[in-house]
Amino acid sequence: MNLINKKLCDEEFFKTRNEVLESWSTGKEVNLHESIEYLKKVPNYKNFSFVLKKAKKEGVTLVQPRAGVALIDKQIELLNFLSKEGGADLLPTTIDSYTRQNRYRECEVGINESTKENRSLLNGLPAVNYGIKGCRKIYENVDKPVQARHGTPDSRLLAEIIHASGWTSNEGGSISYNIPYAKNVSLEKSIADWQYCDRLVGFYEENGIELNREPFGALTGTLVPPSTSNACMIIEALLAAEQGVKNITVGYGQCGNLIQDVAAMRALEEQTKEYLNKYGYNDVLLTTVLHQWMGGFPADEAKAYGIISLGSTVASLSGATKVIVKTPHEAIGIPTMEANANGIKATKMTLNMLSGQRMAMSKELEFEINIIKAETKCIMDKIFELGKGDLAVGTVKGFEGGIIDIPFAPSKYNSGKMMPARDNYGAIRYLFTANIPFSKDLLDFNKAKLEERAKHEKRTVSFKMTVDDIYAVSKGKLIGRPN
Amino acid sequence: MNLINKKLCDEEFFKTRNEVLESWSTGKEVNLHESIEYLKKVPNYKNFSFVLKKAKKEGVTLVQPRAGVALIDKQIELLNFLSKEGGADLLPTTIDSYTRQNRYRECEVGINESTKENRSLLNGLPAVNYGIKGCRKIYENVDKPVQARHGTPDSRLLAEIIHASGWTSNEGGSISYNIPYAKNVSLEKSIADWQYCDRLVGFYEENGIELNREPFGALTGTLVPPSTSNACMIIEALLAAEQGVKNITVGYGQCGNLIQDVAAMRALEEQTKEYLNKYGYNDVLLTTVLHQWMGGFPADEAKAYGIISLGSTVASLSGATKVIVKTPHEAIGIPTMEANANGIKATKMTLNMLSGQRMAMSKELEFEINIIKAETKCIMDKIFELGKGDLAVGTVKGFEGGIIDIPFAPSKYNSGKMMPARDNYGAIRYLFTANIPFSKDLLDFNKAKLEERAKHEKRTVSFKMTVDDIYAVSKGKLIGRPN
Amino acid sequence: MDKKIIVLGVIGSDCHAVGNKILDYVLTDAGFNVVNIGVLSSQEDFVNAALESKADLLFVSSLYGQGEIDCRGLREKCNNSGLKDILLYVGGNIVVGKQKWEDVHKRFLSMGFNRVYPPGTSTDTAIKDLNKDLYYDESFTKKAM
Amino acid sequence: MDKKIIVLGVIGSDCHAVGNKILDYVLTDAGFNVVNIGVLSSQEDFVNAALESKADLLFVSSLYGQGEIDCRGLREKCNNSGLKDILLYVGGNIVVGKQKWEDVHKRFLSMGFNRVYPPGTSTDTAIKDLNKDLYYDESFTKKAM
Ligand code: B12
Ligand code: B12
Repeated sequence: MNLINKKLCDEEFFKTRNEVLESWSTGKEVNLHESIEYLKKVPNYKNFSFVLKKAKKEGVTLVQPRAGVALIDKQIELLNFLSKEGGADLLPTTIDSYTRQNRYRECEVGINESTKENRSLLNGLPAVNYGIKGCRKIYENVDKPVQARHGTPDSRLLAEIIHASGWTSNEGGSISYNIPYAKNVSLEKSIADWQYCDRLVGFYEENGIELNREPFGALTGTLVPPSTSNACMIIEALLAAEQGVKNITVGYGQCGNLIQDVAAMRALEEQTKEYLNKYGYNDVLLTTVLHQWMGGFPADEAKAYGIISLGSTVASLSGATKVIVKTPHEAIGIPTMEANANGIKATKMTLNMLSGQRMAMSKELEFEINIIKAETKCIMDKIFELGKGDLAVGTVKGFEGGIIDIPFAPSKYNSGKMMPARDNYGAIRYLFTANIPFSKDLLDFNKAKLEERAKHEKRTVSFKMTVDDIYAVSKGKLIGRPN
Repeated sequence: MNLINKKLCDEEFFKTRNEVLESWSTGKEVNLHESIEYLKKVPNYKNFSFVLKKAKKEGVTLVQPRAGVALIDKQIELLNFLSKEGGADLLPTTIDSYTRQNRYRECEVGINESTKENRSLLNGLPAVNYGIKGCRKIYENVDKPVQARHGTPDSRLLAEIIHASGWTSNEGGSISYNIPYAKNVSLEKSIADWQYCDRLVGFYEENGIELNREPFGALTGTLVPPSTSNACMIIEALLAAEQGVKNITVGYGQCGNLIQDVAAMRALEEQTKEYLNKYGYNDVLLTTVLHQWMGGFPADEAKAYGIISLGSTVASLSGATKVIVKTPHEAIGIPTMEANANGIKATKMTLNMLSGQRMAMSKELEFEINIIKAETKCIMDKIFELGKGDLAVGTVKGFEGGIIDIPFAPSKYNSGKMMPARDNYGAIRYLFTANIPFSKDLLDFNKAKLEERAKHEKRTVSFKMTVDDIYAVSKGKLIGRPN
Repeated sequence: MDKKIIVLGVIGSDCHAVGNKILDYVLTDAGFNVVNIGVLSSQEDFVNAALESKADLLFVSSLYGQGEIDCRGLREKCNNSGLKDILLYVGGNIVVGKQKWEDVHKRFLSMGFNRVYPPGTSTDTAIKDLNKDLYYDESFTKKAM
Repeated sequence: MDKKIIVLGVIGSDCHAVGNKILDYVLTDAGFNVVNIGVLSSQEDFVNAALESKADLLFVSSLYGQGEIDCRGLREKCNNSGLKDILLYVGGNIVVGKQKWEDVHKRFLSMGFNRVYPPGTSTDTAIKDLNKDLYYDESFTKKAM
């Protein structure tokens, strides 16, 4: 493989770029010089990077919903409702699932049917099909920064279009938008494609345009142990920084144990910063995002509010720069705009109640931070070793060897042998570490934690625990105990 | 005054008892011997004392709503809905406000009109008017323990009727059901009347019937500093114990600062136990209750859920034995049974997510516990001093002298000169201590905390802060900052 | 212009004191002469205070839900006591539960109140109306809204 | 009795893998012969797997909302490929958003599905129906519920 973690040279970038823009008709509209001029006029309050930087400085947690429908005008209406009625600080545009697989022809069907039936038949906005014209219309008709949120292994054309349209942030990354979202896309390909997306952002940076990038920390949203997702975040942050990205938001999905959650967020921020500095990316502005519980929700709306609010508590106590909000409709389907606004309101209320309050340092918190950092370091060390110092190569080999192993991921490039489960206090531990190269201490620690639970539940440690834990929250409990 | 903190002798008790039972027609139905036999048949799972004892042992937080309507059958329907659909662990019956003022004649009007219009025109159930027959019907037709919740300075007849009806707990106390609920009732009278209620419970205890008593910790629910409410709880617990009460639940209303809230709950349990032991009441089983935010709520239901869930977090992290639940209708009016059940469900979900999780000890938590205990001790010392060792006398004199001063209380027996406000982190502090006898250290501490906020807000420390704080939560913030 | 006189109080067996204390402070601050009879005040307490102080308006709070029973007959009691032109405001949480506001509004207007306010009414709204009704348009009572 | 053969998969551009992995485990455990084609499976993938394995039933999941588009024509494709009697189940979160279940149910029945399940259907329910439809009543297809 000729993959390597090195800034793409202009020649290579622009050569690829021609192919990318050719891949669908709307690509031809993108002109970098014109886009730079357009982006220069974006006011600070509509620029993701600025708004995040300000929030970090002020110690404030911003609130962002997910939201995407098939039609432009409905999308504008939706975003304005979430901004004005809901009080969202940052706006999303979720991209539909055909676009995520680059199936733009199927998007056309979705757009047509949605127009005809006057209801969205797509689960997001097909931004590529609309091209710059449609996407700029969205940007121009809202009053807050806009970000694309998707799950696209190859989002090069999407990135070109959204950034050129004034959308000042792009979510995703080579691992996080591949392994949980695709079946047959190799990491080699997704790393290369995301190097392109990151290089595009780097290019804008070099031309005085600040853009934000956000690796997707929640991954499969299903019992992902903190050190697994933190390792992915560190890798994607380093890969992005190499391409010239200067404003990065690393993420984490709420697990449910308060101390573990806060510890994970602290470890994430500190350790990512350490790695960035170690590899010479000292000028990256790093922020964090907490995803409210990303696994299965209970169908009952009152119960959903309980989880939403608890996720907001984690965001506040851990000092997250922003929080991504779930809605009371989560278990059933894409929320109505009212339900979406309600999720934001419950979140904001909780954040406002806790404004300025952080979890105090305790023996327990310190211990958990250290565990997460130590586990993450074992993984990172091995990745660098496998890549003989090259992170891109190491990551591909690491996934091949199950050094990082994301639970329940659909990708065939993920080993899938690791099994997580909750310990007796709800913290997520490694039930089977499989090939994850932990030190003996860490292996013993994880084992002991699960034995403790097994003893309490009078059963043996097994995959049955994992299955029970997957269902638990949707059934109203954190831990899937036998009854 | 001939008030004294001493167990009522039988002669006195039974003399008063005759008067009490004469005060309204339904009083004549109560026969202690028959009641004892009736109560002996109450199974453990319907006995408040047993269920609380079990929860304490298991480290579980139980959930209890508030609920009361004018008509018996509707009340039964309501309670069963809250138990089955909502999942309540303990059941209430909230008593209407005419009964609280012993205006049984006006209750008749309320019952009649409610029957005629087929909607409740009373804000609770007029238990005295229904007498044993009606109250037993409630007890017999539900599947969980039942408690009377009210706000009655003189609840002697009410206590006779509800206990004789199988309701195994009575909320209230001489301070907590007088000062926040009445204008013209002297503490001398309410202490004497609650000595009667407690003695009644003690009498049942001596006859093998375990009953629970619960001083009302939230008081006016409006910016009550923890040491003020904790002092009231300690006094009422001691007064109850002297009359032979053996199962006591002391309470506290969520303030909003997470560390202060957990500290207050810990201090409350530890310090009450210390005082009980110190005065020789070693055999009291002490449990705790957390009231979700008792001040003004926002009208928006999604925001209300945020507060409800945060209150549940406090209950869980502090290890409360039970939590009293608010509903998304709080700001508007008495909730529908669905809204009430939704409050319970959001609460239970949050508790289940945090089950077994406690706030870890930290420097900050320890500090706050010590502050609250020290403040409480200053108050208690002075009360005992004023009473020359007698707690009942000391309490009356203490209120006269503003040693305890409950903010925004309607009672003319409360000094009303103390003013509370939030500090820069939302913890409730003493803005004007007035006559509260704090040590110099504690005075300085409170002052410094408010100066810190004032400086941050660029204004001077004043009553304006208190007013802003009163409105803050209903406007979506914890702290009432100028905008 | 003379300060207008307002009798402020919480009617019935209602002990909610916080709003009352704040209203006292705010209405006084807004230039009215406030006679605060506090919580747990009967119709008689309101009428007596009005007679004694020659009040222009009764500012009735009810928070606890039973306001509907407590407020009935207050207009008649005023009429019978010679307070024929006195203005009556009522606000707070004046009925039990979340009811359709239109119905509640109508119910209280037909009891003879001049203005009826829903939960969460800000003191600013009240003051604006007071100024209008007491200073700008003395004949307001007759054309009760 | 021979084990019945079920083709299991998540249709369309849908990547939700958790339910699929659990269904594989649970249906196998319940005694069925499960051919799991996984997530991101097209109608063709389902049909080909069914032909190859001689399947009795297609167990179609759709979680991501676009199932309505993805599922159209599946019955016709089966018919055209000689899978005339094959049973079709569909479940998950099969449409966009919280819609009236009756309408959704009808819409999918008229596309030719034999059973259509709402969000949150437990695996027990599915297994009960599978047993009924595959073992107790072979002629079920004709009287599609
Ligand atoms: C604090 C509180 C208490 C405290 C009161 C302490 C005290 N002595 O003051 C305690 C805990 C003791 C208490 C007790 C009870 N309470 Co209470 N309480 C509240 C709560 C949470 C806040 C009230 C408050 O202080 N708000 C802050 C102040 C500043 O606002 P305010 O009172 O609304 O007043 C403002 C406005 O309403 C307006 N306003 C008021 N009057 C008027 C009049 C006019 C003309 C105008 C224009 C404006 C106006 O201006 C005021 C100042 O801004 C409310 C619910 C809420 N609002 O969130 C329930 C609430 C008022 N209580 C209620 C009830 C039922 C009770 C009880 C019967 C207990 C129960 N069921 O558990 C008892 C009543 C006992 C009795 N005899 O009165 C209900 C009333 C239900 C209804 N109307 O359908 C409420 C709405 C809660 C609920 N949803 O069930 N309560
Ligand atoms: C985890 C999750 C994800 C993870 C998935 C990781 C992975 N690769 O598996 C991530 C974060 C990657 C993700 C991505 C997306 N998701 Co998603 N996701 C969820 C979530 C929270 C839980 C799903 C889950 O794993 N549940 C646990 C398993 C055990 O349950 P299950 O999947 O429901 O399956 C069970 C039952 O449904 C049933 N069942 C399933 N199929 C069938 C078939 C039959 C015949 C029968 C009888 C039963 C049956 O049995 C299964 C086992 O018990 C759900 C919401 C929820 N349920 O709370 C949303 C949800 C499914 N996602 C949704 C959406 C829209 C998306 C995205 C488009 C992103 C977005 N808008 O942000 C992308 C999809 C990208 C793509 N190309 O598919 C929506 C679908 C909306 C709709 N239908 O209207 C949901 C409902 C959330 C919501 N309310 O918006 N998601």
